Amino acid sequence: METLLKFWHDTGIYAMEPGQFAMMVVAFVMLYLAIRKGFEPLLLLPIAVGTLLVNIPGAGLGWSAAEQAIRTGSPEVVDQFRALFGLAANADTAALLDAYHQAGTILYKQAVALGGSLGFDNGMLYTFYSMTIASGVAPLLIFMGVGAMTDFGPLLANPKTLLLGAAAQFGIFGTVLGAVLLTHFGIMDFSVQQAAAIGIIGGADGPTSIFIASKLAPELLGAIAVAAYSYMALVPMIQPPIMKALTTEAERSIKMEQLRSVSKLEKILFPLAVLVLVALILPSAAPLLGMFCFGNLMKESGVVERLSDTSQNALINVVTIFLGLSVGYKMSSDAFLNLDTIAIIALGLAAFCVGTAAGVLMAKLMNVFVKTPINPLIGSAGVSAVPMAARVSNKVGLEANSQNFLLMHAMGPNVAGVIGSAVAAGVMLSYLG
Amino acid sequence: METLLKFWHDTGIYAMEPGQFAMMVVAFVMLYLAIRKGFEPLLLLPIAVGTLLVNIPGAGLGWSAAEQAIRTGSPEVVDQFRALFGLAANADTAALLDAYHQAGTILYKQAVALGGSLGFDNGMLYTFYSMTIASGVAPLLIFMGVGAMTDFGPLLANPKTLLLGAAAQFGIFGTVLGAVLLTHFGIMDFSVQQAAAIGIIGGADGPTSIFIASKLAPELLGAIAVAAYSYMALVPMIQPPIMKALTTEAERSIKMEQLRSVSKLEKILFPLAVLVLVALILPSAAPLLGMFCFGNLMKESGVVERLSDTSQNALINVVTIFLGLSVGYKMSSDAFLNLDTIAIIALGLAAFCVGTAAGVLMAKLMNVFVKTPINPLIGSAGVSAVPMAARVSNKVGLEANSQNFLLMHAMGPNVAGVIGSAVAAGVMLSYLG
Amino acid sequence: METLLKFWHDTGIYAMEPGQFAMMVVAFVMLYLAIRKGFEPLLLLPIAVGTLLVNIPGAGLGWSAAEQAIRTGSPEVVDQFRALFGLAANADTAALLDAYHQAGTILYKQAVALGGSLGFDNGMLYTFYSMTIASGVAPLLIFMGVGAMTDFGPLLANPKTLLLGAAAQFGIFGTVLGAVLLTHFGIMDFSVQQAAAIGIIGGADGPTSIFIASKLAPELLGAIAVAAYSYMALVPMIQPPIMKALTTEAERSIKMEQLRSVSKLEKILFPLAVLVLVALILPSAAPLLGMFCFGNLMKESGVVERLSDTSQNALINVVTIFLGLSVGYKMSSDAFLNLDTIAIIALGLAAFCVGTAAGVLMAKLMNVFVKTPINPLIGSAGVSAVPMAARVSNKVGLEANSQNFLLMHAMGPNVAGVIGSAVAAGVMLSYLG
Amino acid sequence: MSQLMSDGLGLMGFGMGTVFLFLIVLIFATTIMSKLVVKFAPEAVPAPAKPRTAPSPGVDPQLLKVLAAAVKEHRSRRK
Amino acid sequence: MSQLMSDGLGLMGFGMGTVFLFLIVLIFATTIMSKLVVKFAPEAVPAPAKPRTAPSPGVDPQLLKVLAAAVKEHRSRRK
Amino acid sequence: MSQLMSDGLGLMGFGMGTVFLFLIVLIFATTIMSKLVVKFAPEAVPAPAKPRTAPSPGVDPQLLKVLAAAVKEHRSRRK
Ligand code: NA
Ligand code: NA
Ligand code: NA
Repeated sequence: METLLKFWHDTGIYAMEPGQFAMMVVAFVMLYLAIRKGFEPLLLLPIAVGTLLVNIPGAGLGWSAAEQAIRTGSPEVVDQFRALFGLAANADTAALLDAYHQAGTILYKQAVALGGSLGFDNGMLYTFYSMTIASGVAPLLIFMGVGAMTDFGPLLANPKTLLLGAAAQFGIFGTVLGAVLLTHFGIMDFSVQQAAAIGIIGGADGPTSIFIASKLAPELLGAIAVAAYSYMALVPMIQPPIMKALTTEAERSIKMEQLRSVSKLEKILFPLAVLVLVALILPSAAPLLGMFCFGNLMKESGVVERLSDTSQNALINVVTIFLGLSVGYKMSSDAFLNLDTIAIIALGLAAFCVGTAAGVLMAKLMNVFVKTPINPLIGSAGVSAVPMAARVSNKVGLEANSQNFLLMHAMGPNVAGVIGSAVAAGVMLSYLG
Repeated sequence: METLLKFWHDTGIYAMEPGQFAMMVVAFVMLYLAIRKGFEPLLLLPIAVGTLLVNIPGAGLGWSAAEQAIRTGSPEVVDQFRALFGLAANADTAALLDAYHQAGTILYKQAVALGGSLGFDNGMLYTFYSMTIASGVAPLLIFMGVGAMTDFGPLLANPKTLLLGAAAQFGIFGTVLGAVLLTHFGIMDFSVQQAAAIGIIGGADGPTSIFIASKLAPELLGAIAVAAYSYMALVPMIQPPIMKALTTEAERSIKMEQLRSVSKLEKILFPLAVLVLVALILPSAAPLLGMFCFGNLMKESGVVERLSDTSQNALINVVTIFLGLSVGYKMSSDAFLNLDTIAIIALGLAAFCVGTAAGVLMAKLMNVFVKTPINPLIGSAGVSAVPMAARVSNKVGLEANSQNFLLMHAMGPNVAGVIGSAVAAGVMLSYLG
Repeated sequence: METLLKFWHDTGIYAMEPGQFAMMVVAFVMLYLAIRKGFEPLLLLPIAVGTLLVNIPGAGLGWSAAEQAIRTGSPEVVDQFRALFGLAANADTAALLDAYHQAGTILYKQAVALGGSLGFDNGMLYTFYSMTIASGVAPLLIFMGVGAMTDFGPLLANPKTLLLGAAAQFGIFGTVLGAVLLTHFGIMDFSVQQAAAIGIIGGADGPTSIFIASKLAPELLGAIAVAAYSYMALVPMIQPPIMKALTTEAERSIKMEQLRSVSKLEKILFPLAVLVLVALILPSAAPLLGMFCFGNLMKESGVVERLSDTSQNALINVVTIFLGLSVGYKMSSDAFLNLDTIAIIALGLAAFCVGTAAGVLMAKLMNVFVKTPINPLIGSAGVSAVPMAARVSNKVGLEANSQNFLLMHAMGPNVAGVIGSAVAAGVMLSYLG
Repeated sequence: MSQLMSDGLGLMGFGMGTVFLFLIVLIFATTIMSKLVVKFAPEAVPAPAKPRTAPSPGVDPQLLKVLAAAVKEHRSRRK
Repeated sequence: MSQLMSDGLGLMGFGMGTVFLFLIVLIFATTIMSKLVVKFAPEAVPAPAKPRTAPSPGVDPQLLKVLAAAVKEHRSRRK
Repeated sequence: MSQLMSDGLGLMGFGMGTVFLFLIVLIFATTIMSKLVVKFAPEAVPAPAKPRTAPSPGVDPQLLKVLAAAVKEHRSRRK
């Protein structure tokens, strides 16, 4: 009978908290978006499953060895954690968990080590998170694979479109300012690190967002990752109204001349040039841009095709699976179901809008100075979200002039946006890290 | 001269113990079975090589840093271990190793950490074992890959065959009881954890067996893994006599009607339904069934084909290589060459037989209640061993009626058996973990 | 203003040291050799990028958590390291770094752990290096993949060519003696471990060189890896003059008879025979030759094709990427820009020359005793550098006799050389480890 | 009865009970799910959106691509 | 102005400044690089050496290889 | 003679000795093994069982499969 009761208490039906139930609903919404609506399924599907798994009551997939020990350990075990956190002998589980979650880095690491040395294991998702995201390795490897998939040809044919990729980063920093203002007026309570991590959503670059959030505001990582990937999927809906509002029909019809062909040597030298600039100007961007350029160099050099293939396929796929599940670890109800998430969603949308607008306006500004005019529609591609944003530019351009193919021209600012937001990320790490 | 003598003492000819030699013979037998007889070569071949490597005298591929230090360290180093284990200053290597092997989790981890901090390295197979099996990661990733290869269509077309997959788990729990009885009568000396780990062989699921054995009885892992994979390979020999003994010619000739076609949406919803049930009923099965359903969802959703491909190919292959070698780490002579192994082999065979019989009998029982009768031969497929057991059902069916193709009908209980033994594994972890 | 100044101090332009600049030049030279000259690009390209990244001033990609803490930590943090190293309270950063770099294994590990517990992270390349090279895993996995690519058929058809693979290892040990002599005469200051690590360059086997260097002389690993791969690429230039100088036109024209066909069973048994010999004679070669034979057995057994494929493709490619970048970690200016590197380059060249000569001379010696003469040109293939050296034998042979195809005959000593240098590596580990 | 025996029996009853409970609930869940799907989404299942794989305009004829892919695959294998 | 506000503004000015600085320098670097390449190495780009992939003499005709590769690929997928 | 010199010489003698010992023993082992194989299993080598890859009945003709595989491969590459 006692055993039956214990079993009943172990079941999810008995133990499920409302927050966990709500997060499961969130997970199903994400699955719907990923599978039926095609919202960045490569990431959102694993994130959704990770969210489901981490919210299974009592399974403890997201608990570290310390949390396992505090929640399920014998009184003697728990006493050791009371001692570690300097709590009174009558402190209950909630107080212990509170102390554990509030602990600074040093104390936190000691707690996890203590749990491990007492024979408790880290939960599966906690392990994945530590290995892939906390270590910073997974976003970097994805960036390497993205580099190996990127063609800088259109950018090299028209380097001044790099300016469009620069302008679109206003989305990032404008949003940082927005988050800071929300705090200033007492609406929210973000630190500048948190504001920066939220702003990077505007970079429209999933791995960069996860990388920065894991360094500056890991407590917001779940919401930031979900917002970043969702808005990247929504680019075809978010951008066109803004693009049309800021341009005239005539501007949208501007035809751009055929891009010159770019030699193999230029393509090989470009990632090296970026690397050298990183070394000279912004060392803090070295991990992200270093791996990105490495991937691109593997592709363009043409001499390590098997490495390039692997980094574009097997390796990036494996890392994506783990990265997605690991993001789920940050999708617990107390981390996700709060006002912060709503603010992040609102600010993330603002970031995309500001970035899009800044790109378009920069293109219009450039047209004041250059001889051969630029179609301002390609400015919006500067937010990156490769290649979605470039396709949007192409589509809106075709609406204005059915003979106007902007796709290749938009690929220039599109990949420039990747570099731009990696540079922005480097500034944040250097300024706040 | 001294150097020559040292070299001679370092050679395997001088240092080989009879047990190591015997284990090498065992390894060659496994290689013969894997290569010539086609016994689950994907696992048995790496296990055999791991067995060879771990038994190379003096190479220390299976030694932790602690064991390296105790066996090869300077007197000062060894003194530190004497102090750690609270042994007298004249305790010899054998006594130290004894203390090390008997140490509880905490002391054991301290010993390994001490070895590492003194500059000793973990042996290659010890490292592989820690990373893949002790961490629980490898069996879970294999389960994910298996999920991505599994088609639940036949099961969805005839859900009541899930009962057959349930009944066949009698093989697991009957064997647990058998192991307990052997101990009760003083023949063997198994703990209930060990009995459970042995029973799971009857699940006919390699990764599940390794996962459970690593949690409940790592000291038996080698024998359990070898028995599990060997019997899976022997399914075509073990099952037919039992199936024929329990059925009449008429029953074996029962023709089953064509399965209805199953829509894509049902296939997408099924793994989610399993996940929800896990969350509600049996959270302790979350790691195994979570990864399994994740793999299946990746496959059926159709939107992350590249992830699904990778988890079925590159990733599962890499993990299989390491998993197999790592099992070798548990194939030292003192762990394998004993009565336990013989009992495990006998009980494992019993488990397969009982599971097969239970599946067939359940099908006959169901025929008492349902309108359209079930061919009881598909009941035996409930032990899982996908897709071997389903093929056996098909083959025995064809012998009775050469127009009776049972393969697709047997796939239902076959995959149900995978879920069934994962549920059984979850119960064990919840009850004994 | 202060911030701007800080930014300026953070830039690479301000912070770059001459040594870092020089190493960047070295990296570009390597890139040129890899991309334009086709010098082993699979390794040299990642090594070059790793070299670039590790020398980015201030980025700290090659710093451990300890070095990060010492260089960038608050005064309280740094004080803890002063206490750890037993330094005075006024010891400056340079003194601390000195103490850190000079620290023995135990103290070094404590320092890294202290850095980690204080919340500092290991740099990306430091992490990669620890995981892949320091752990010994990466070279072993590459060796497994190489094993899965190796065909021992030609060797089995003519086993006495194993002697040529043995003779060519004189290149290794002759170079060890050379390094020792340089020290004896006060020109250099190598320890015997360093001499051994340098000598192994003559094995013409990249992964073996890296494996041994990481165990015996990690401080020289960068130079040794670069030298090893460069000379392997230079084999077509280094070997022919030596081969021609040591042979007569008549010898070079010797036609070798068609090799007998080798059965599948022989190919399966051969790696097992090597493994048994390793177990009996030289256990210290077990990791390298064990993984090599495992790879070869996977290939030849024919029953685990998917594992064999993965170890030849996805797995070896992933490992190569990380291995290359990780070697970069050892390419800091103070480790590379010194006399040691010059000596290593000179000794490495000598090693290749001696090995080539020894192989050719052994073939001539064998011709004194055997009935059917051997073309001495295949002796040079004994240095391994598969399959480059065998192609060189073929090419030089064709120059002497345009109907004389030596390629298959040279593949025997070629793969024998792989075994030979792995045996040599095992001896070094047993003698010096 | 020894503790071990009662543990073993308990595990058996408990285990088979849970296995049957789980799979029987799953039968009902699956059956209901299938009925709902057949009723409300009768193989409507629209080919799910594949944003990343939309073919870019103006690609070469199929066979050419097939052969090219095979050649490329072949080459990468040979390395 | 609060510390947070000044931090936010500082980050903005600083960040956009660096982004523009970096990308403008990159424009110049790229332009100069391209001009030098066009001038001194006008699509000379010799097919880079591929030491590991040099075809061994006497290989079968192309189509046979293509089909063989596809067959092999196909088989390995089926496992 | 310094310790270093004697270490170096020792390593040389020892190393070359072991290399030759190992490879000479391997020559004998290989030769014997080959003779035994030729005598007792003269290319009998039955195609080893492949339990997992047994073709399921009723598959399509080969060429169709080849092309299908290549197409699929091609598509997965394009993503
Ligand atoms: Na961007
Ligand atoms: Na089962
Ligand atoms: Na060699």
